[in-house]
Amino acid sequence: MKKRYVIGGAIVAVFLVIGGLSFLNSSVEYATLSKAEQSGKKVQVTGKWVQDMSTHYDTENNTFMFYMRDENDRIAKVVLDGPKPNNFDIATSVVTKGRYEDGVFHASEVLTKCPSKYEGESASDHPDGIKKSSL
Amino acid sequence: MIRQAIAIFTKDLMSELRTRYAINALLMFVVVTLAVIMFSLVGESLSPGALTGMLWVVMFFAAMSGLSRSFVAEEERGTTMTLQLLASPMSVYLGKLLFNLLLVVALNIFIVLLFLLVMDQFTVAQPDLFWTVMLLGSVGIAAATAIIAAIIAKANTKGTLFPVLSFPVLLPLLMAGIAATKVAVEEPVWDNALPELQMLASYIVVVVTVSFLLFDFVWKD
Amino acid sequence: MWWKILLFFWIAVLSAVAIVTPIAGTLGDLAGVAQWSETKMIPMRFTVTDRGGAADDGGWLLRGADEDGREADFHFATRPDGLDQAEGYLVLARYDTEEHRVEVAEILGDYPAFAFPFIPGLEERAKIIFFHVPMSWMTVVAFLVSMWFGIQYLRKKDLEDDFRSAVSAGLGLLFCILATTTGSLWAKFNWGSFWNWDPRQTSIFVLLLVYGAYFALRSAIEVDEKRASLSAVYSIIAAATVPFFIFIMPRIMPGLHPGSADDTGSGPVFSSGMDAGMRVVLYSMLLGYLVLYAWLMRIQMRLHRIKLKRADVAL
Amino acid sequence: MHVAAEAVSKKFNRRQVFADVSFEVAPGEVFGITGRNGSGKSTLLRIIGGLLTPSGGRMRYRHGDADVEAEKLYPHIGYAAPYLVLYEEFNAAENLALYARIRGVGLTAGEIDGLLQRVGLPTDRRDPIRSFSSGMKQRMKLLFAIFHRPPLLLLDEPISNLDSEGMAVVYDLVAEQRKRGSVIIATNDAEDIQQCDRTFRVEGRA
Repeated sequence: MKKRYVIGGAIVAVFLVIGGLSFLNSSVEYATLSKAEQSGKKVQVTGKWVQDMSTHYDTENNTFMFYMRDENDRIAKVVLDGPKPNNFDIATSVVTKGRYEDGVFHASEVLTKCPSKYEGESASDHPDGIKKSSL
Repeated sequence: MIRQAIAIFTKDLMSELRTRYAINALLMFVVVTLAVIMFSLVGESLSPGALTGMLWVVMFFAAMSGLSRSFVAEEERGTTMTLQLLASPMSVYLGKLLFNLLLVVALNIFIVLLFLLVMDQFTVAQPDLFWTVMLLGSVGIAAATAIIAAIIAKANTKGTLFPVLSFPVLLPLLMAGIAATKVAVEEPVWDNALPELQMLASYIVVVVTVSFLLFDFVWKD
Repeated sequence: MWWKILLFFWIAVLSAVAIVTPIAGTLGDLAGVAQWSETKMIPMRFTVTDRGGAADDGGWLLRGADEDGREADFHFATRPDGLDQAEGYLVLARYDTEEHRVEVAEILGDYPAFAFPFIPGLEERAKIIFFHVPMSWMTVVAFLVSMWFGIQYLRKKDLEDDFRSAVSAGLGLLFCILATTTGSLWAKFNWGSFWNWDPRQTSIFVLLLVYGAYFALRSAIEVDEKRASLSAVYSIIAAATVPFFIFIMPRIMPGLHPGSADDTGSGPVFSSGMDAGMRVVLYSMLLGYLVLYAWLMRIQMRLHRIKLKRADVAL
Repeated sequence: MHVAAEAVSKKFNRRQVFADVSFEVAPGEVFGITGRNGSGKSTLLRIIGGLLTPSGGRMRYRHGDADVEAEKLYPHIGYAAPYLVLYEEFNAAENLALYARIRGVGLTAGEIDGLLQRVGLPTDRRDPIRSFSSGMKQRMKLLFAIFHRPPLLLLDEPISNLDSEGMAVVYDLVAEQRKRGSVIIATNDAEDIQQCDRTFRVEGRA
């Protein structure tokens, strides 16, 4: 009787872990825009938001549109299923997860990379007005 | 235990074939729901992704309207005690699970075929993946609803309580199922759905195991 | 008795500290903000190193240093009050990249000894974590305690355990509603809408549904013993399936919530990078809420026993 | 089958149904449980049959030389009661075949006919139980209780709804069961009590 619960509990624990691992394995491979276009697979593309080109938030469909430039300087229109990501304005680079289709990169996720720690930067990186005190 | 379970399963099946309590109502339910969806979509063009969501909505509500019968019928007719005297709780659970499984698989095949037939915009890129997901999803729905049907059979407001209790438990399954179906419908690559399939499979194992452990407490007064 | 008073003070003082303590950035933050917005102003604190003099435009220019030991010129529109005695200021300012100096818009006060760090994207709104996070944690703790007593009931068939389970679930529901409300208020100001199905919002929504279903089930069964075992079974099933939800969510929706797996910008809540002061306040608050939860449990259990006694007299 | 109740008590909604019930029933014995209406006779019988768990105390069973655990009790029990409901959409023979399949007892069509004749039910397979009279249903329930030759037969008001011929059938079955094992009858009927070797009176709370 007792044994039954121990074995059952163990099975539940193991399969919860397996279920959890599926989430860890779900990280998709990195690619460039050209590669994404060729494969049609769901990939991650690292790049930068092109600030001079327009952005648009479609409230009806809850999609956010912007342009990104990948490592090879190729520019693509990105449509994200969801609102404008957190800290999008201050992001130094973005990672988009999705598929390239009909000339548009359909992203299910956009991750933003932000300069979160200013303290770590050396004084020389700072604008001219700010100097490390000699004291 | 297996022999008992199969005997109980056959009993339910024979009883269902004789009374046609669930089947007729369920088939009509599916037809009506699909008709409502079609009427509301006249002239609209929806992406296969959005239609996938609708397909799952139909499957969920069909399950909610029919799958509680297996246990509720015993309780309402007063035959629970008879069954308690005849078989072990394990076999009862297994028998009912098998019956729910048959019902939900048959039902979902019917829904999907009808859906493919009437929704022209709904095309499937990977039929093999699509049917795998449908099968896993059906097994998951059957597993989760079997134990919840056993619980609500003992309560007063059976009909309304069933979806209330089922929804939070079924939600992870629905989300994984929808995500995997979208892959099957839109993307040509099997591997993209692997994590969801893995999750669906482990969900089923966890729910069935937990149900086996807990069914005693539900079944016996 | 004394510990209840202490608890009141503990939570009240911590809440006051959390609200009153200013958010103050450094010169680094100011420069960082300047990189993406030239007009945005943030609060910052500095100590005066050189009291300076009148500027060409009629304002006042002085030199100050932030807590990291960096120095910059600070430009005030007029000569700041109490400059002769002041050791430092808390100001609302922006970094002027053309003049290479800090433009002070408003003096908020003297140099505060204790301040929370400026977190880009969160700013003053970061303070929600002192309330929202303990509430969310208590929701989970209460749910686990409820499930634990459910299991105890199934093992020992003691109705007392069932009542503990129900009370804990009730408190969990209360905390869950509070956490949802505070979180959604915060979301309105941080993300622009009260609700946008962020994974965390969705998961707390599911927890609400689970609690709702739990109580719906309880109210639909008349026999105590039956109610006890069925609700215990339901809470265990829910606890076994909710984790899947946490696995699947991030795959389907991107996380906006601070601390999400993919959040790199504004999520220093429990990372090692969290400010020591914030951490102390947060952990103390968590402790306070935990004791509050335990106290509420005790009150409810006493109430239950009194009711039982009265029912026995009536029988 | 040897049955022992050790200080068994039952509560519903914290309301005591009965408390501190102890007795023993030896194989070959016919044991009667009596008591006023609402004193908990049926509740006690359900506890003996393993359908309810007692709130306090415990039940013990011995079959041959081995103790029988509560979970493995159900194959050893035959139970007939007014509140028992059979699968009414099936006819009598189908019901018997179904029980036999679930219990893993092989029953041929001939044996089924024999059983039906034994309790005076028609052997044609026309009508579902739904259309039976209450007396016929009661006879069917008796069959449900005894067809697998259980070592312990539990009867709750066995002669309710029965005519004198039916009563004879019941007492015949009880006499036969006495050779195979033990019988416990919950009843207030004088004729039933006559069949019992010993009786036990349940004193429910006032």
